[in-house]
Amino acid sequence: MEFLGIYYYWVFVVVLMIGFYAVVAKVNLIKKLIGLSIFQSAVFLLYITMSKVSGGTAPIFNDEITGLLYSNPLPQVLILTAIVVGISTTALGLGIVVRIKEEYGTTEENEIQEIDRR
Amino acid sequence: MALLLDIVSWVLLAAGGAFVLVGGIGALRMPNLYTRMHAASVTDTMGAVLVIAGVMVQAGLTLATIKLAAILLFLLITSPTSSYALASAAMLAGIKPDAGSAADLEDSP
Amino acid sequence: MTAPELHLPVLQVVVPMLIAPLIVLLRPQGLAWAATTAASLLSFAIAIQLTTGVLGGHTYQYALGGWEAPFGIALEVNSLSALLLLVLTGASTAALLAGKASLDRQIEAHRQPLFFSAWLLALAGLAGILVAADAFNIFVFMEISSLASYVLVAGGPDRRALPAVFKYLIMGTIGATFYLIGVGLIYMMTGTLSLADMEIRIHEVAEQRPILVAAGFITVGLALKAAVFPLHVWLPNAYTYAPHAVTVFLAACATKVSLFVLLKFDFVVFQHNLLGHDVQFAAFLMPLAVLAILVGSAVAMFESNVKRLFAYSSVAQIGYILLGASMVSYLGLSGGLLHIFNHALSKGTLFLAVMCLSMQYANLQLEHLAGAARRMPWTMAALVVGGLSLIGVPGTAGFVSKWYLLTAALEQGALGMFLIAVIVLGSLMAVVYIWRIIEAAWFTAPAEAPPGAQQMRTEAPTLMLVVTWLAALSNIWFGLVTHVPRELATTAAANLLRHLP
Amino acid sequence: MKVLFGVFLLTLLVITAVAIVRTKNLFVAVMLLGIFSLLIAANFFILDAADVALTEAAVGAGISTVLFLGALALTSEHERTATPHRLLSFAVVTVASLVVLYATFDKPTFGDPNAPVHQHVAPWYLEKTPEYIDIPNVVTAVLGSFRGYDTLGEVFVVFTAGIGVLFLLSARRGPSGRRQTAEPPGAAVGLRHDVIPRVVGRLLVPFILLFGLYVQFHGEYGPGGGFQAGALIAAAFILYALIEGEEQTLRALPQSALNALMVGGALLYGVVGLAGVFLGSNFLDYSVLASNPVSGQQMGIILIEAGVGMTVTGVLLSIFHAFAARDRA
Repeated sequence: MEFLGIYYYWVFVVVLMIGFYAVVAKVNLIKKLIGLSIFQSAVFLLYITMSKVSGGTAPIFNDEITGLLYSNPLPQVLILTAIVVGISTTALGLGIVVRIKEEYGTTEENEIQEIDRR
Repeated sequence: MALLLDIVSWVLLAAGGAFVLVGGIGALRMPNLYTRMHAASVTDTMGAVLVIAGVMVQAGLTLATIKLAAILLFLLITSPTSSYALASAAMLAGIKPDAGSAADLEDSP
Repeated sequence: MTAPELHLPVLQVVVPMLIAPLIVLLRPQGLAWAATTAASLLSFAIAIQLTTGVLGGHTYQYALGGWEAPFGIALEVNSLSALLLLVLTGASTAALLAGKASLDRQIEAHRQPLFFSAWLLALAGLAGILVAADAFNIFVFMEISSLASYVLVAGGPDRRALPAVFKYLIMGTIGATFYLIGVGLIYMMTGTLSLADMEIRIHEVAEQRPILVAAGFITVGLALKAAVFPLHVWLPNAYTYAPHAVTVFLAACATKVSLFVLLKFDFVVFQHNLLGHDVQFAAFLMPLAVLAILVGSAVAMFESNVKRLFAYSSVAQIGYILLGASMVSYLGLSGGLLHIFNHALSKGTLFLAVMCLSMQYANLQLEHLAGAARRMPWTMAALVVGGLSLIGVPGTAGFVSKWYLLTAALEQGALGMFLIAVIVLGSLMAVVYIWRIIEAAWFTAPAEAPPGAQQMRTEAPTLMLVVTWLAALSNIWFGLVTHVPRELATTAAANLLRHLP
Repeated sequence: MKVLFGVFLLTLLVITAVAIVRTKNLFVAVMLLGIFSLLIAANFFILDAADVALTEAAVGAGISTVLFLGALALTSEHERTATPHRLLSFAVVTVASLVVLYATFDKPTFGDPNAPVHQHVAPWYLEKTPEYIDIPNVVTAVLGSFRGYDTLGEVFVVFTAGIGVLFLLSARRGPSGRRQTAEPPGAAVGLRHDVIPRVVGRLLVPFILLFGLYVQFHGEYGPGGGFQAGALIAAAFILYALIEGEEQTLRALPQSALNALMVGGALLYGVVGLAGVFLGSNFLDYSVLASNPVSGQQMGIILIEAGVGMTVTGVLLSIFHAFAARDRA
């Protein structure tokens, strides 16, 4: 279990940084938004990992079986909210990208800067 | 009895897994889109059916089995449809079904 | 206290928030603006009521849903939040009242209901951050306010608003996500999300490393949102290309709300629990603050678009606020907080004047403004008053906060001399860039004005001008009668510094 | 066994993420992002977070993919420019990851029931939910009541995104806005001529809607709730739009109805909250809604979940239509 815990945390870090890299390094605006999605998903993983209790089960009571160990509901609630926030940001970002494409005819950041400089 | 059920279910699961594996290898190794789809369809049909059947045997006569049956029914309807849609989209995009050629998705726009 | 007053903290957030969906349905022209302004005025009234209560020595607590703090979500209004609530609701109301004509010109009629709905959501989101006492709740309202401000900025008629807002969105989301990581790490170590609870419980955590990392993430994330130098790169373009009224609103308060959260975390939550956090905080932020003042002002000196010039000046002013905070002393922090209020006044006035100018001048490059003072004398006079306050001339609001900052710097010994030099130099640079506008407006003849039109006085609409002058006069009023903001800022500073030895 | 599962899924997750960043074809990247979401949803599921897994699957793999595809149809499918400053970006990212990794060594053991996360607030929820709210799904109880204010905020985030996209896409087009590609008009009317997808799709739509409603009203007893239900119902309509075309869908559920759903859901939530104030308690206190506090809580949760479902359905479909309408014009 110890190994898995460390592995979860490291995957969180690696995925977080892959997303972060895509956001800062990529020039295509849609690719940046895709990176942003990955970046946010990694944080979801961090929270859900900490909600787990070994031998536990989903925090939904069962009338027939009592005395179960339940995992922590709070991080799950927070991440439900965060997922919604994430998709909202993505949707708005895509709306902006579509408008940029309409106005500039491109979705590459460097080309937009060039057009503006002219 | 429990042992027998366990054996049956594991045989089903293992067989299903084997089909999924074959489908996966096929999707990787086949030369072009249509042959790849042909190989991958093994995963949808035999793979999915056997795995779900194996899990159903594990679950016994419970609500879970009924849900699994519903999933199976759903899969039997949707996966051929999606294969059809994919193939027809490929046709529309102009990829010719030709077993000999290696016209790949990556090569065509 | 009477029963309705108990609900004021939540009403501060909920009133604009619940009116926002209704605005979408208001199709007839002008009605959306009227309803939004009414809602904003109501929020302003609530903020004043809350401030009165806070000045009477009261701290408002509110348990949402009746669930007490660590289990439910609590709200808290103290003097710091009251100060910022005043700034926020005041700026929104002034921008809306003055901005009608400008917004009508910049936003097509059929898009206005959606735009004003987003305005109220931004107001509600920012207010929600200011009254929140729960770390995750702050995140949720930060996102409401951010998404709404992206919409507002994207309303700008210039297409360059779009890339600007995209950058704002990317950097804002990174900032918010960093904040979320920090909160997650703290939650992992303490099991709580309530700020008051964190303050106590982090103390019991033996292993401090995740907390340290959390402090880093939260500080950097919020610094991004607050446009602290060098993370300010999203700000100039966003402010420049936003609709003029939106610039008035956001420039006065948006970044400061993030600073508010930053101060709350660093001074209350972390200061209490991490050994030597104040030293690290100062060591990390003071250089940035100094650089922000110098670089921001220097760029402003060479900027030719008036809006961009003021946007860079905002970067510098955030530096002053941060400089006060990074001295980690009672006087310094009071000065910083006071500067939040005073900068909102002066920059609000300046952007209001810019909005007036924009009614006659489509192009806000300095060289196009030649002779503007003859055409729009009232507007330019208001701009000068705002500019004097920004520079910090005695008798204006800006002077009070700079005086606090200077006296605080004197306490710092040898380093203080350097800080004083920075503050004075920053103010001198402000003189230069304000002077450039004055020079263009008063002492330059219009290049090729159409004959006859040159001497014509074509002022901005009356309502816009009246509000601009009210804002300009408040700069002088709060420069002379400093009681209320000073009281709020000093109480807030004392409250923030309660964990210092 | 579970360890093996976990390691397998996590490794796949990393591989998928790398593949997404490396591919030049944005269409492929979006498809891989859907797979990424599905993988992370599977991870959530084995970590006992059934509600989150359901949401991530519906949103990440479903709605977000649709939105990305809608945007791709309006922009371009290929990433043209190679990544500049690659080394600099790598350096920034490496420094950031070292900072995060610094925290690894002091963090509590994975799954340890004695970790601080499981000590302070969480047990209280598990203990008091039967007493105060009496519904089996603790996640719904916390979401709807104990932290109902966050959920109110969440609804307004969605609402803001909805009006934001509508606002952005109501602007007049710029110079490059006109479509250059001569796409066959068939794309706008869906797969009307494809018999098999059409028949199967029409067969499925009612069942998806039914499932959406089940998830909506079963949220107190099992995984689910307003948000997941809204995403599913929106997905059903999007499928309908794909097979029958945009106009047909807008005839079935016009934009004015979507606006009403958007506004109505948000207001329903707010009004339920204000009812608490008018009945002499705090904002969002549902226990005063009925004579018995527990049934008041349950009533409140059902109402606000309905509000969430309405707003989410309205917003997601509005955004979808806004993108699609931009494509058509």
